[in-house]
Amino acid sequence: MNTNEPKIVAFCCHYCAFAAADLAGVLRLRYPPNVHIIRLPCTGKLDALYILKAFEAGADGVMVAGCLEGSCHFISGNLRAKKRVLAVKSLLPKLGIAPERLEFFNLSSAQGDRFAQIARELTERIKNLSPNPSPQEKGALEGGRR
Amino acid sequence: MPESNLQRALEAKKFVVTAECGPPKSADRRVIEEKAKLLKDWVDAANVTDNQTAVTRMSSLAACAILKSFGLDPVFQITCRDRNRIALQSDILGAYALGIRNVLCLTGDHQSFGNHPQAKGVFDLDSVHLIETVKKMRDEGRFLSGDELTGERPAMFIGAVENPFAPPYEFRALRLKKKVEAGAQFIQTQIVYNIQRFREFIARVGDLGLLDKVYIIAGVSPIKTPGAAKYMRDNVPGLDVPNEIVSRMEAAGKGIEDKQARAEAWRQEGIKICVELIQQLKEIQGVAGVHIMAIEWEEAVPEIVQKSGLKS
Amino acid sequence: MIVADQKPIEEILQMLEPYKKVLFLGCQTCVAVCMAGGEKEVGLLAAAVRLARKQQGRPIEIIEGAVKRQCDDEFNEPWAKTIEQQEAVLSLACGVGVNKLSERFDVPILPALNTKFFGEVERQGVWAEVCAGCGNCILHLTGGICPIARCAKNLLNGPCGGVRADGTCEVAHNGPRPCAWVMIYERLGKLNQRQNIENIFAAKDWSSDRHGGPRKRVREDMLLET
Amino acid sequence: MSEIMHGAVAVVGGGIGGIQAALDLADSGFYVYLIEEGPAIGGRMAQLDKTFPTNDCAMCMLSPKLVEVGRHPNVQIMTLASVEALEGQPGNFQITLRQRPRYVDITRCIACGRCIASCVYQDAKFPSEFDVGLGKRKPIYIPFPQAVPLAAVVDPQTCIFFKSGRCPQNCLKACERGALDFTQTERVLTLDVGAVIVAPGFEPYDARRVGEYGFGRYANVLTAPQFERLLSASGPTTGKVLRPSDGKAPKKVAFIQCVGSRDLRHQSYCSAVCCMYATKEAIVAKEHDHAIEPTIFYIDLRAYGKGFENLVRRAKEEHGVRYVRSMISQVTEVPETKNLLVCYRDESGSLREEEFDLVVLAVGMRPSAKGQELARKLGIELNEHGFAKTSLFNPVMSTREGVFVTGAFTGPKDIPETVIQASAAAAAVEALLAPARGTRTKAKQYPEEFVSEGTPRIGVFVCHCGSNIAGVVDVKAVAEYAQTLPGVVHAENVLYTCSQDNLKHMKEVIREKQLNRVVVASCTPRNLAALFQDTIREAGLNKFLFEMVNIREQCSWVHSDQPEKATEKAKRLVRMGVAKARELKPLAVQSVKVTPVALVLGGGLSGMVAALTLADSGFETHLVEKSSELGSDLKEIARTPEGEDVQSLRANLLDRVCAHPKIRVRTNTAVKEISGFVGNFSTVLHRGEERIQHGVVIVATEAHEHKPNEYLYGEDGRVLTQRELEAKIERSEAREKTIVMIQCVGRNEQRPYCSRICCAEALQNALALLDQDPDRQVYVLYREMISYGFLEDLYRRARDSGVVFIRYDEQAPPVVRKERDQLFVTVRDARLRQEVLIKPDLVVLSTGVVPDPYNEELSRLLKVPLDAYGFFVEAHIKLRPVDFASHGIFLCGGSHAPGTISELIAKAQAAAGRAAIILSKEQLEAGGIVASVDPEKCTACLTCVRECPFGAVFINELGLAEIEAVKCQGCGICAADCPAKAIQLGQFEDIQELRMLEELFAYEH
Repeated sequence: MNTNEPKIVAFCCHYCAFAAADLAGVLRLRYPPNVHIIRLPCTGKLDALYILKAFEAGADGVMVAGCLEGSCHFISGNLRAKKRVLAVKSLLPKLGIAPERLEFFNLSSAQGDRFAQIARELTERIKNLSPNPSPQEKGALEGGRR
Repeated sequence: MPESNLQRALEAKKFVVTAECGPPKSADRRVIEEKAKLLKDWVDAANVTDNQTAVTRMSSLAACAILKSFGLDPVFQITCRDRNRIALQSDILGAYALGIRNVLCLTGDHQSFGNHPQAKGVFDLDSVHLIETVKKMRDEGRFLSGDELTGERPAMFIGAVENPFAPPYEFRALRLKKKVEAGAQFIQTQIVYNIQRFREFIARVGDLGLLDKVYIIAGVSPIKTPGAAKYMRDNVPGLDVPNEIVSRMEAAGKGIEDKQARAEAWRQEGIKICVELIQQLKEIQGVAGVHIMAIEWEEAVPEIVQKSGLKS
Repeated sequence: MIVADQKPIEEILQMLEPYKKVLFLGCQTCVAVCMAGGEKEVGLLAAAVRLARKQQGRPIEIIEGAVKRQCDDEFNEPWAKTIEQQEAVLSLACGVGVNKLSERFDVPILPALNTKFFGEVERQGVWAEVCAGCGNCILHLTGGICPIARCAKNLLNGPCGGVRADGTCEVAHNGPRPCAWVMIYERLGKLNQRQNIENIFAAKDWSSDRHGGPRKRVREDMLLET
Repeated sequence: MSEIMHGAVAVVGGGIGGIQAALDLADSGFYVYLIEEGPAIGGRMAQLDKTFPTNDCAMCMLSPKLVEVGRHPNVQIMTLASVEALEGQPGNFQITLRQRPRYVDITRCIACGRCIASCVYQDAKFPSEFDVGLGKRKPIYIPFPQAVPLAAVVDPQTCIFFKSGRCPQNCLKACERGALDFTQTERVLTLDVGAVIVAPGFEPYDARRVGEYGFGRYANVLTAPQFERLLSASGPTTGKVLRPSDGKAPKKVAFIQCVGSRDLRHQSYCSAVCCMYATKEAIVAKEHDHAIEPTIFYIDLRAYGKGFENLVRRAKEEHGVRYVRSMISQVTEVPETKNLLVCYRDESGSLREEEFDLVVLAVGMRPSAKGQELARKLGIELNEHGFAKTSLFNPVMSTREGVFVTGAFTGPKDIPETVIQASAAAAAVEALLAPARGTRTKAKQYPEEFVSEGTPRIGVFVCHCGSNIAGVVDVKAVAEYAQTLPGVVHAENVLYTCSQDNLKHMKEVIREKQLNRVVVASCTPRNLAALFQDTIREAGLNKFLFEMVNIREQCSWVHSDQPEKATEKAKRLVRMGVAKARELKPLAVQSVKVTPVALVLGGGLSGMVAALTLADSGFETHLVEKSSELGSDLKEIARTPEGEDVQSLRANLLDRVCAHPKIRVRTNTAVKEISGFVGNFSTVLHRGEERIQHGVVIVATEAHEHKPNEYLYGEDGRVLTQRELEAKIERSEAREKTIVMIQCVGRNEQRPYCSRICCAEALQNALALLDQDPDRQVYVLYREMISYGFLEDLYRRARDSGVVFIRYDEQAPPVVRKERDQLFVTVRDARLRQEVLIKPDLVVLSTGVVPDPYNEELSRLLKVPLDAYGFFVEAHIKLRPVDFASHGIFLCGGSHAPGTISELIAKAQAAAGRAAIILSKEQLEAGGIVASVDPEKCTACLTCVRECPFGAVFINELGLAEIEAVKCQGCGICAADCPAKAIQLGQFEDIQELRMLEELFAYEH
C-alpha cells in the first residue's frame, strides 16, 4: 500500500461515536477516506485483542470511540474500554509500535464535527509516522487456533 | 551475684542508663573502640545493634566482644531475621563464651527496608520463641529441640523489646506479658516521645502484674533537627512524635541565620527535650531506667546523662 | 487458587529469541481466573509477540491453545503431536504446568508467567496472598486469618513494632495491607476468642513447609496400582 | 363512559412528553396518533445541547426515542397537524384534525438535501426555527439532522412559488425521487379515539417584553434557548461560543435569572428550571472555551432536584462559575464595543455596574399560545396562570374526563418530570381504556424461518441512493467487486434500496437465489437496518443474517471530494461486510411467558397509587408493607401547602385499595428473597414463607422526616419539627406569639441534598399561624427559598403577610440556646451582614427527609443501586426516571427522591404505567443480540458476574456462568473480558469482528 495512505480502523460505539460519524456525513463534513469504522454495540465489547489484531493485520492506526463519560448506554462499557485501550497503549512501545497509533476518544452523538476533526487529525498524525511494517499475511489472523 | 553489670544495677534498684552503639559498615574495629571510650563512664550497659534496619554492618557479636574488652557491659542484640534457630543458638553460645552476659532478643526489621531488599528473610523463630530458647538453654540446659547441652550453659540476662506506640495499643501490654512469660527479664522500649501514651502503657503493664517481674527501660532519643522530628512523626511506623515536639524543634532554630549556629541550637533543644523526657520517665513508677538511642550521635550521651542528673 | 503474573513482555521476547515455531499453551484453571494465562491472555500475548517479531523482521509462527489444566497429563495429551513439532512451548500455566509439560516432552517448555502465591480475589483485578501452604494449619486459633502468609515476618506471637497508626503493615512494597496481627486481634475480639493468643504459640515446625524439602502427598487408598 | 370503547389514543404534541406517552401506550397495546404542529417531532429537547444535572448530550438521549417512535408499528405520526375539535365522551371520542400540506411526500423523501441545494435562494436567509433565529434556513429545509420524520418541508410563507407563483421550481427537478408535490392541500380528518393526552409544552417567555434588558435591541443579548444553540455541536456555530455582533469569542458572560418569572409585571410564578439550565450552560460554555468567565445573577438559587446541589457545587468549585445574588436594574450597550453594562443592586442594596461581552437571559416558561387555543378546542380549563388546570391529587387529569394533560402544559417542569407525567398520563389512559387494549394494534405475522445453515449464499445490494451515493462512489464497480467476493452469489445495484418496490424485489431474489445472508450497502444502519431485517424476515430468513454497510454517511457524504478513493473505501467496506456476513449465525429469539401480576413494595402514598393504577388497568397486584398499616407516611400531614385535605386523600386511597378486587394487601410483611427476571419473578415473603409469582416489581418506599439532634430538639418541648408544628396547628393548640423557623436543619456533608418540600411546608405553616393570629411574629431563617413553580405565590403571600425572612450563610447557621428557660436564637443575617437576636416562644425545624432505612435491604435483595445518601438510583435520570437499569423493576416514592404529594402521585402512576407495558404482553422476546457462555470453556471465574451492569449473569447449578437472556442487554462487556474466552455476543462474535479486520487489510487496490 502507498505509504501516504495509512489504513485506520475506528471501533465505534453504536450509540455515540457511530452516530457522530453519521452526523458528520449528514453535515457533509469532510475527512480522509483512510478511516474505516467497525461498529460495536458498545465499546465495552472491544476486546483488547481486536486492537492488537488490527495492528497485526496491518493497521497503521486504531481509534476507539465510546460515549462521553457518564453517558454510556450500558452504564460502564466506555470506562472498561478506556482502561483496555490504555493498557494496550502502554504495551505497544515494547512491541516496537508507536503508541501514538492508538487513541481513545469520548464522543457524543451530536459531535459530528468533532468526529471529522478527530479523523483528520489522526490521519495526519499517522501519516507522519512510518507505515506499520506488518504486512498482511494470509491467514495471519487465524493464529493457528485449535 | 550475677555477672551482668546491668542486671546487678537493676537488682540494686538503681535507675539504669543504657545506650545504643551502632557497629560500622566496615571491618574497622576502631569505630567501636572510639564509641566504647565515649560511653564507658556514663552507662551501665551498651547495646550493640544487629544489622539495624536490615543494613549490613559489622556483626553485633563481634562488636560486643570489642566493647567487653574495653570494660563495658555489652547487650548483644540478636534478631530472627538473618538466622534460623540453629544459628541463633550457636551465636548465643559463642557470645557467652566471649564474656557477653546480656542478650536482647528481637524479631528484627524486615529486610525490605535495608540495603539488601532482595534478601530472603529467615524468621524461623519470632522474638518470643527466641527468648524461650535462650531461657531453655540457660535454665534447662537444653536446646529448643530438647537436645541437651553438653557442658556450661549460657547464663544470659535476657532482654526483649516492646513498642507501646503501635496498634493494637491494648494488645501491647499483653504481648509484653508473653515475653515475660517466655523468660524476658528486662524490656527496652521503643523511643518515647508521647509520655502520656507511655504512661497508659505502663499502667496496663502494671494491671497485668508485670512490674515486679520485669525491669522496664524506656527508650529515649535526642532529635538533631526539626526535619528529623517531622520525618519520625510522619514516616516512621511505630513512632509517636507529638506535634508539640516538632514545633519546639522548629522554634529553636527560628531567626538564626548562621547554619552552624542554627544546627547547634537545634541540637541543644533536642538534648533538652530528651533530658526533660528522662526526668518525666524517672517519675513513672515501674520505669527502671532509660535506654538512650543516640543514633550516630553517641557523643550526646554523656551530656544527656549529666543533664538529666543520672550521673555527674 | 494459584495466582500468577505475566512476565514482562521484554523477558518473554528474550526467552523466545532463538525460536521461530512455538506453541503458546494456556491453562483454563487458576491462571485463567487470575487473568494471567487463560485463553484470552494466550490470544493477546501471541498477537503481541507476533507483532513485535514482525517489527524486528524476524517473524514467528505461533500456534495458540489452552487446556483445561496443565497439571494433568491427560489434558495435555491431545496436544502431544503439536508440541513435538514445535521448537519450544511457551506455557501460560503456573509453574506446575511448566514442570508437568517438561516431564512429558523433550521440547523446551518456557514459562510465560511468574507464579506468585495462593490467593484470594480481593476484588476484580486484585489478588492477595492469604495462605502460604505451610502444611500445618493453625487458622482455628487465629480467627481464620493466617499469620504465616499475611504477616511479612510470619510472626506467631503478636505484631511487631512496625504497625502504622492506621493498622497497616510497614512492609508495603506490594501495596498497603493491614497488619495481620491487628486483624487477628480484632477478629478474635469479635469472636470472643482473644484467649487464643494470650498464651505463647510454640515455635513453628517448618518441616511440613517446603523447608522440609519438596513435598509430596500420597493417599494410599486412591492408588490404582495393586 | 361510552359503551363503545376505542383502543386508540390521540397524543397531541410531539415533544419528549408526547413521545414518551405515545411509546408507553403503543408498547402496551394501544394504537397512537401522535399529533404535532410542526414538521418534525422532538420538541424543545431536540434543541438542547446538554441536560442538567448530568450534562448528558440531549440528542444522544432523544434520537433513539425519535427513531423508535418513528418506526413503531402502532404509532402514526401526524406532523403539521392541529386539533380542531373534540366530540364524544371518554372511550369514544371523535377528534378532528387539520393537517397542513408539507409539499413533500415523506414516504419518498430520503432527506438527501438536493432540493435544498437547488432552491432559487442560493443562501439560506430565513431564520431557522430550530436554531431560534441564530441560524438560517431556506424555504425548503430539513428541520434538523436527526428529525423524525426525516424529510424536507416547504414553508409556503417564504417560498417564492407560493408568494409570487413565479419560480423555476428547481427543487422539483432536483428531486430524483419525485417526492415534491406542490399540489398538496390542507386536509381535515376525524379520528376515533378512546382518550386524548395533551402535551403541547411551553413557550419561552418573550424576552422583548422585559425591555430593560435590551433583547432585540442589543446584538449581544441572547436568550438562554439561543445560547443553547450556540453551545450545540450541531448549532449555527458548531458549538463555538461567539458573539452575534462580531463573531468574536466572548470572555465575560452574564446570565440574568428570572427573566419574566417571579415578577408580578410578567409572571408571578417561578419557572423552576432556569437556575439549573443557567448553571449547566455556564459549565458547558466554560468547557467549550476555558477563557469564558461566566457570572450568574440570581435572586434565589433553586437547586432542589436530584443531583442539582452537586452540579451547582461543581460549577462553583471546579469550573469557577461566579454566582451573584442580586436584582438587575438594567442592561445598556456600549455602542463602540457592543459590550453590555449590567447594572444591578447587590444583596446589601448597593448599586453596582459591570461590563460583559455577552448577556444571556434565563427566560422563564410560559404557557404557549397554541396550548391555550388547544385547551379551548378540547374544552379543558386552564388555571390562573394559563396552564392546564389539574387537581393536586390527580396531576395528569384535565377538567374533561378522558382528556389527560402532561408536561410543561401543566406548569413549569424539567425533562424528567415531564417524562414522569407522560408515563403517568399513559397509565391513566390505560386504566380508562383497559377493556379496549389490543383492539386496534397490529401484530405482524411472518413466515416460518427456513433453516439457513450451510454454505453462505450471500446477496449484496449496493444502493445508489439516487445520486447521494452514486454521485460520488462508482456503485457499479462496487457491486461488480462484491460479486467476486467469496460466498457472494448475487450482487446488484439498486436505485433506492429502501423503496417499497425494491424491498419486494429483495424478497424475490432471496427466494429465487436461495440467499441465506443479505448485505445492504447504503446508508446508516441506525435508521434502516430494522426495515431491512424485517424484509428478510418476511422472506423467511432469520433477521440476524443481515449486515449493513454504511457507504453514504460514512463514505460518499464525507469523501465527495475524492470519488476514486471513496469508491475504493466503499469496496473495502463491502468486503468487510461480506466477510462478517459469511460468519453470521441465525439467532434465536425465544418467547418468555409473562406472569401478569405486579408486586408493589411499600404501602405508603406511592405504593397505594401505583397499586390502584395497575389494578384499574386490570392487573392483579400484591401490595406489601412492612409496617402494620398502609399510608402511614400521610398520617402526620393535614393538608398540602396549597390547602388540600390530605387526610381525606388518605382515607379515599385506603378505601379504594382495600375494596379493590385486584389488590391483595399484606401488612407487617417483609420480603425474604426475590429471584427470577422480568416477566417471571418469584418472591418469598417473610410472613408465612409465602411465595408470590409476578412479572414486575415496583419499589415504592417513601422517605421520612429527619429527626434532628441539634437545636435542643428532644430536650426542650418548645423545639418542634415542621410536621409536629402542623399537627399542633391542626389541633388548634398553637398559642405561641413569636415563632422562629430554621430551614435546612441537618443538611451537611453527609446529607447535602435539598429535600425539596420543606420550604413549602414552612410557608404553609407560617401562613397558617398568621391566619389564626395575625399578631404573631414569624421568622423564617433560610439558606435559599425553594418555592419553585406555583409555590412562588405562597412565598409572596407569606412576605406580604409579614413573615420575616432572614437568609443565613451555610457556613454560619443559626444558634439556639436556652438561658433560664428562655429560648434565644441568634443568626447572622447574610443580607444585612449583622447578628440578629430573637427570643422565640417556639422554634420550628425544617429537617428535610431521609430515605427509608429498609432501602438497603431492598437494594441487596433486588440488586438495584442506592446513591450515597440511601436513595435509589434510576436507570437514567432524564429519560428513564422511574425505571431501574434491571428490566422489570421500577421505582417511585420518596425513596427515589423527595417530592411533593402531587409529584409523588405522578411518579407512582408513571411507575405503574411503565410496569404495565410488561404486564400487558403475553410474552416477552428474549435472545437475539445477547451474550452466551460456552460451558466447555467457562471456569466460573466470576468476572462476568461481577462486571455485568444488569445482573444478567449467574452461576448455575453446574457451577458455571450462565447468562439470563431476558436480562442481557447485549453490551458485550463480559465477552470482552472473559479470561477463558468462553463468552460470545451474538451478531458481534469475535470471529465476525476479526474477519472484518482481516478482510479490510487483505484488500488490494
